[in-house]
Amino acid sequence: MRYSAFSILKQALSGNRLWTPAWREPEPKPHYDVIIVGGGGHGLSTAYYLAKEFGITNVAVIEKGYIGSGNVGRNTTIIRSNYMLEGNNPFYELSLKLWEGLEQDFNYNAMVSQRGVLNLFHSDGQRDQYARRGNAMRIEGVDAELLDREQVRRLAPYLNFDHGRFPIMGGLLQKRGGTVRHDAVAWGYARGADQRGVDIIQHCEVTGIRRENGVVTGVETTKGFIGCNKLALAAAGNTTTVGRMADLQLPIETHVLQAFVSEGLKPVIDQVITYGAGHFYISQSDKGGLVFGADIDYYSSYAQRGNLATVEHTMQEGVTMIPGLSRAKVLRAWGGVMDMSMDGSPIIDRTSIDNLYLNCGWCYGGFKATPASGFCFAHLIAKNETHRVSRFMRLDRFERGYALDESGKGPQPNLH
Amino acid sequence: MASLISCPHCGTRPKEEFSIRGAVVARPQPGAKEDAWYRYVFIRDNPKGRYQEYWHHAAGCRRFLVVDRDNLTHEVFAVTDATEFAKNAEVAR
Amino acid sequence: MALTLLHRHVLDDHISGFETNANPNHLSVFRRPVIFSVLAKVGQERAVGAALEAAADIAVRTCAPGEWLAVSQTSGSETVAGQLSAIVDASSVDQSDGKVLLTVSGPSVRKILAKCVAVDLHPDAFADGHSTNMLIGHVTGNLARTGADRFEIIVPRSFAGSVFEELMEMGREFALTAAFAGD
Amino acid sequence: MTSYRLDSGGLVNRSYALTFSFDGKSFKGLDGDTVASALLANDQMLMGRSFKYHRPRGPVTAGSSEPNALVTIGSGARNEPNVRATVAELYAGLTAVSQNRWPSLSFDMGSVNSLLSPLLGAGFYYKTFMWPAKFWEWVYEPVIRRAAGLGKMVMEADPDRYEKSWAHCDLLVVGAGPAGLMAALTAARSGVRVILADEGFRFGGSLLSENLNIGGVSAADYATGLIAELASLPNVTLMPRTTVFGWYDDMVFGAVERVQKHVASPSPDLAVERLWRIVAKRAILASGAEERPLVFGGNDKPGVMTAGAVRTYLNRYSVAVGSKVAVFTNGGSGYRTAADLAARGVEIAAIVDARAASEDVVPAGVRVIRNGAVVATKGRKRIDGLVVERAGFQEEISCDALAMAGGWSPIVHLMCQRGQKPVWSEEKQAFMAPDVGSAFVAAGSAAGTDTVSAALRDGAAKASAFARDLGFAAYEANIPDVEGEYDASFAPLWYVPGAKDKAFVDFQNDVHVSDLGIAQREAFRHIEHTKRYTTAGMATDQGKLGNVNTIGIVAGMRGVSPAEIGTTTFRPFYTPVSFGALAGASRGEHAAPTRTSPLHGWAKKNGATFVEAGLWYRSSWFPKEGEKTWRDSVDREVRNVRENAGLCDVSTLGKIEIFGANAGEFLDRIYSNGFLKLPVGKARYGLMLREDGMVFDDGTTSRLGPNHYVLTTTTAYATEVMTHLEFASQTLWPDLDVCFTSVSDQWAQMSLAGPKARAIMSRIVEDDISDAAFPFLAARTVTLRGGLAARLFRISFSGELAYELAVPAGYGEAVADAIMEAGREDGICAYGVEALNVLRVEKGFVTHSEIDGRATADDLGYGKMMGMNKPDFIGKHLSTRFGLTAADRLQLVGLKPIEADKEFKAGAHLLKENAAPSMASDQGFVSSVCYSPTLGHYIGLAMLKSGRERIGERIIVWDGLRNSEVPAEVCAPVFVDPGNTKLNV
Ligand SMILES: Cc1cc2nc3c(=O)[nH]c(=O)nc-3n(C[C@H](O)[C@H](O)[C@H](O)COP(=O)(O)OP(=O)(O)OC[C@H]3O[C@@H](n4cnc5c(N)ncnc54)[C@H](O)[C@@H]3O)c2cc1C
Ligand SMILES: NC(=O)c1ccc[n+]([C@@H]2O[C@H](COP(=O)([O-])OP(=O)(O)OC[C@H]3O[C@@H](n4cnc5c(N)ncnc54)[C@H](O)[C@@H]3O)[C@@H](O)[C@H]2O)c1
Ligand SMILES: Cc1cc2nc3c(=O)[nH]c(=O)nc-3n(C[C@H](O)[C@H](O)[C@H](O)COP(=O)(O)O)c2cc1C
Ligand SMILES: [Zn+2]
Repeated sequence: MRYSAFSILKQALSGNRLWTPAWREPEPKPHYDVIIVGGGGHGLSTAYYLAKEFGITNVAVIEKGYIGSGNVGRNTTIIRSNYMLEGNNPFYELSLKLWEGLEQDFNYNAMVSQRGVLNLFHSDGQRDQYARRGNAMRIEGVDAELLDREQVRRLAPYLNFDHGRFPIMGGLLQKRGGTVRHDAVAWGYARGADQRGVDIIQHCEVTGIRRENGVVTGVETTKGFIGCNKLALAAAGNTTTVGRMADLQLPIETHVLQAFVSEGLKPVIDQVITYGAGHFYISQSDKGGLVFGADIDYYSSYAQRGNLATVEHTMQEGVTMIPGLSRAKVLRAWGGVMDMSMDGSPIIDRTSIDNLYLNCGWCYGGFKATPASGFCFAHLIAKNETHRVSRFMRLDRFERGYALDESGKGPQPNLH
Repeated sequence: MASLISCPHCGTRPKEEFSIRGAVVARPQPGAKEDAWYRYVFIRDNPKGRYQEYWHHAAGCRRFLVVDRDNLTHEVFAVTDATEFAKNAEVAR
Repeated sequence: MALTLLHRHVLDDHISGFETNANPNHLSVFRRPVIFSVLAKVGQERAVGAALEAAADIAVRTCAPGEWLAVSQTSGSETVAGQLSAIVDASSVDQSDGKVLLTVSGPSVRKILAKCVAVDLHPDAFADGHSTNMLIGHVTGNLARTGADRFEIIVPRSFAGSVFEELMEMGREFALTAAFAGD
Repeated sequence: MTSYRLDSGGLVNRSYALTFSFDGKSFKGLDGDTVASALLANDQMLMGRSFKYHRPRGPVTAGSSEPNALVTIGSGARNEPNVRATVAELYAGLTAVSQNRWPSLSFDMGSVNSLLSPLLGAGFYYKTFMWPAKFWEWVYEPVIRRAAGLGKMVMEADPDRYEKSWAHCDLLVVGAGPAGLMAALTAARSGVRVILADEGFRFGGSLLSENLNIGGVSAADYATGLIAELASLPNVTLMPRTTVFGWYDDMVFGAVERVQKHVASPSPDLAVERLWRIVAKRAILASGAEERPLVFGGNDKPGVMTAGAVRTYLNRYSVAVGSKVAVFTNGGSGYRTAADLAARGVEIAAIVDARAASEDVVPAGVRVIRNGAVVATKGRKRIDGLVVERAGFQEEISCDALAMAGGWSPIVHLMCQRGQKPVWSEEKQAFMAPDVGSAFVAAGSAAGTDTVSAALRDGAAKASAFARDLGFAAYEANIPDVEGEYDASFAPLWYVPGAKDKAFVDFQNDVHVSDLGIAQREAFRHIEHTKRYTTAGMATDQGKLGNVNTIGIVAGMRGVSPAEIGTTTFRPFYTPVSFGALAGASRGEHAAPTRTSPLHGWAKKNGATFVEAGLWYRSSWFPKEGEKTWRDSVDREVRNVRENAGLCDVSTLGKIEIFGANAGEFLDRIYSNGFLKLPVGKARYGLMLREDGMVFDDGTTSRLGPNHYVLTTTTAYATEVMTHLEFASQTLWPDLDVCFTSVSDQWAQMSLAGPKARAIMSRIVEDDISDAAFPFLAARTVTLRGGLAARLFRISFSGELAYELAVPAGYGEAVADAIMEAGREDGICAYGVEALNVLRVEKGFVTHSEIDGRATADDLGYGKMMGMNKPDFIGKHLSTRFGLTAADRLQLVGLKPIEADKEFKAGAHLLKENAAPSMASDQGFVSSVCYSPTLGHYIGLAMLKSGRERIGERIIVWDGLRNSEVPAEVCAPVFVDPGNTKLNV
């Protein structure tokens, strides 16, 4: 069913009784051309683009829980393309462009909201780093502005400008950055993929990968064996677990990141704002909740819940950046398990097994990548050829000495 | 675990006192092949379940501890001084 | 030309202005205690520890296996240095200027410290004479119990102002006062 | 239509009236009231508006699960939005304002949404607002955002104090109702260290609301007795007004105490809220049970509330919620409510019982409609009647309040926060606490007991089991007889079909039964999908009232048991917690501890401008009279150092004292360059790598004795380097005989640099420091005139003849003063980190602007410092990878503007002349820039692709961000005295 103003009106008149399922709930077929493991943003967008751009529709997305139950449904929804390195920037810019046309593309309102992403800086050294990043964006034609303190004050007068120790000196603004309604991304891609014939199979866990003569022939699941010609992994925090089923050994550690939402409040924070003297980031949803987060919990964890010390630390940074938050109340805290890579950048690549494809290492920045990740991964799966903008996201880059290390922290994943 | 760690030297302490370094992996011998070094530095077992991780008691004894725990339930099985742990591992090898 | 050099305590600026009459809950700062770090050679921790315990006029604070602070309020630093250098397999280094020593005492001392440290200070869990490194007001320091309602804190000099202010802030509810010992 | 205060009874202090205001109107309440009970006593039932449809709402509960009666309390910077009127403790002068309405609570324009509601069903926004494409950002979203949220924040700095505290106990009891009180007492009498916390301002839980006799006294008096006994025990800590909001790993509980939220002007000596981290060996959850609303058409109107809430207002606050109250029930709670109301003289309109029959006692003269159901409510801002359906016939009943009793749900929230899900019980028709191991159990009605006597017994039993378990001799509590209990059993009724008006499951978010239907039809069938699609359970009350009904209804629609549907995930916080409480005192300037250098006083005296650098306050420049900008000062400082001498505080460098027979070997493995052969009395510059071959930190290390070194780190990496050394010695090479400790704080360290440095230093130091006696890189203990022992290093970060002098910290200021005095005739000046930076850029020394974690030693021009002949050092083995040795790596170079008056900035990129800007044509970036007063123009250090072979090339310094393009010449990264003639004098 196509959504339109007319469809809404028609439904309203009939008591909203005639809405049809947004996707089918099929039983798995015995065999698919492509099986994608993981019904998160990346798995679903991959399926969508495989069908839409490359005409490959005999595809199944296999999800152990409900679609969107992973990180796509639990992130702070920030999208931006303010990256510094050549291996990252053009990729995220493609993603941002795809976000910009997404609603029309898949006939679903994911509420892409380009409210601007503002990164504050607090010292000369930090300004220089941001300038380097901003120039990397501009050199590639991506929008970026370096604001001084007064320009920042005009955008966000409630920030703590009086701070003697970590004064706000200015900010790097990407106006085209913003937020997207996270769940709707999963649902929109799922619906779009389903309409084009993709089977979305929920509550089905992949428990094994079957190989014959060195190639993958299918997956064992809690709903039985399902065959395939090509297998694509997009299991985010669980990548290692799934990868191990095919003896992949990966430069990934799984960590938990928490996110938070406040009670509903009348709009006060217009942009996405990040704190440079710490690691706090915040925006306000269209519903009025302040959505925010900060550092990861630092220890390896597959549990989707976090630690109180990190919660407190997050609030300290929040109140330090925005003193007026002090009397607002935090409603809910949750965690997501992320595939932290050894250089903080993702991997979209083939593997040593010919028909096994890998998409992982998104750390806590993969939501913004969802469209481009799906697009490039679909490209790779369909054509067996790396898309230009993802050519640096190779699996062998660590071995060859080509780490994509935006933060310069080196091979300690919990520092990225 | 995760809220409190029982340091074998200092007693029970909150997470705030520690910094966490990641998986316990043995450093190759100096003469090892480049591949061994690559694996040591970049490749992680990253199991779901029982896991050994370095926690540095930064605000206490400043010893590296090996925390042996389940990273799904966060149950801790043992906390050992890293030197001690290395010695035991040596013996085991 | 001989230089006359004045020694300054880092808390000189912080303490001025406080009530000089001590309340029941009180913080004392010691002007010039002698404090040495003592490090044992690997494998000799126990022997060095025992020798330290035996040293006269030295209070021993545990930092880590094989690492202690030797504190003396009565001996001079040469004396202490001499005593320590006599201990086999130990290295020691003067930290008298690098550490600040204070004590907090009074009926509410545990309630005040509960706002600054995570460790259970119930006498069953932290007995008289016990000492250990821990976070004290967001700074790594050494805390020792020196009486039923009395604790000694040793923190790095550069952080001392910060720790002092935090202790005073947390003690406000209990009318905590502060002064240099002997002032 | 009235609700009103009864003449007697209740737990309010009638001799103490409190004046407060609501929406600007003045009201009187009593000490012991909540805002809600006081408003009800004044017949103010309308307290809020719902989120989406702006429907008028009154309180539906008398507790912390309230979804409707949210108000903003306080004014100015003390403004606090979304306070539950049902728990807010009344105080004199309190000001409350209603929310989410315009222009007023009783006339709210937003309520037109109600008319549009057929268009605004679950998920409507995903299906619309897409045309034309640009309209989302320009039109639709701004409109939606304007409607968003409930309360308003003022965004001013909070004037109040917050703090945090740790607490430790053997047993934490959450909830001080009958189960919790008895549990705490039993444990405490056994000798267990107990903490008892309750979110209420008065302990007693349901004992304060129920009309019972316990051991011959009223339930409230019985509670008072228990509390007094507990308060007398030294091993008990009572924490009223304290919500335990979260259960974390290792039996750590988060709790927030509202210390001064109930006073008009908080004392500045106390926090207003205190965050507790409670470490418990065992815990008992005695949090009670929540009464479920019934789901029928118009169940959200003001005047409809849970039966338990009606009893609480009646018995505790002495407020009748109406003058003619109807009851709609599926169990005993409705009958008990009617009985309590009748006993206090309140008229009962009728009891509508969904069941065919029951044994409940019917109060005399009250009509019971069995097999009946409320299908509609009449009235708008307060109900004035009901439509009851029975056997197909409808009847209107007039009333001004309705007590609904839909059964009980144990409050198991905390036990479900660590991954375990509650378990459906067919017998109890409720989700019960999961088994979370033996350290944490539920007791009382949180564990499914129905009566006070059972709660008392259960609390006692669970506490004595824990006491035994912890090694105490268990104490047998005396459980008195309870008179007047009722049968609280019920028969489930998930919703009443045939409603004309909406039947709500989530009041605040306006989710009604047909939304749940849409979700099922559209494939959002998993309960998490249902939640996310309809927003049921996502409001500020987190579905405390509605979630179980949602599950029951969805189960009904699907024809399965609620067990099969399951619950959504329980998460902290049990009730919302302020940022302020969670942040505590560590905020603003106190967000992190500060460090001051031993030379802080000296710098202040010399007029320093300070800058924060890694917690330190560092002196950045020293303005003199007449200097208008920082550049004036910095230029002067630099020139003065190059011409005369300057003194700079370098105390913030990390200093590590290293001992042991293998100390040299250890350093040899830590640094990329060699340290084994460093002579005693000498310093050497060293480079540390990470294991992946990138440069980690640099600094000088001096050998003070055969087995004794002192190592310095950069200020920024002092902690990291210390940790790195500890990691290496403890885990990699525990067999090396080496030990070390930080002495960063022991030494005040100052750099005296400039051609006149030696002349000045000789006036301070007794030892011979001539070039012959104390050559470049000498490092020794010296004696200052007057006898003080100090450490002197001949090292230079400026290219000038320079010394670093370290003295015990307490003498730092005095020694610095003395040096300034000694250097006065030679024109000494104080210089700060800005001048230090200029001096080092002029000499091409790198800092963490260049060592950015992506640079190899070779990139920085230190290829020769890679001791590849050494068998091992950290970073050696991966440093030869292809990508780390590729010819097109970024390498350190210098940059000079072609036109000397042109300025460029750090952060600019480099482009070949005439190249179009793009990432692919990007040649590198500018890492450090300064104006060189020595040369009279800007200079820069840059990382340039294959830089070293491009010396002499013209390049464009491209700064699109700041609209500048400056042609520059690539040069060697040493601008001043490349032959080091000034060093070796
Ligand atoms: C708290 C938090 C905040 C974040 N904030 C941002 C942000 O602001 N901006 C941003 O860009 N990024 C952010 N991220 C990162 C981003 O959410 C992730 O990088 C991204 O969502 C990962 O891709 P995904 O959507 O495909 O993952 P997921 O949604 O996690 O999808 C992976 C799916 O695989 C399924 N799966 C795993 N194993 C199996 C199996 N064996 N069989 C079947 N299915 C399986 C999982 O159930 C899951 O649904 C954040 C992450 C977190 C946790
Ligand atoms: N089926 C039933 O469960 C049922 C039915 C009818 C009546 N009851 C009544 O319920 C009562 C049971 O007594 P009880 O002691 O189990 O419960 P209770 O309701 O008397 O006490 C629970 C207390 O816990 C507090 N609390 C809850 N969560 C908290 C948290 N996170 N932090 C701090 N405090 C918290 C509440 O404020 C309350 O005071 C009896 O009066 C019984 O008659 C139960
Ligand atoms: C951007 C965003 C906004 C959210 N807003 C709310 C909210 O208003 N109310 C709410 O209860 N939860 C909100 N959540 C949290 C979800 O309820 C849920 O906790 C989260 O998606 C993780 O799922 P889980 O808790 O089921 O594991 C939000 C989550 C995200 C990612
Ligand atoms: Zn320790």
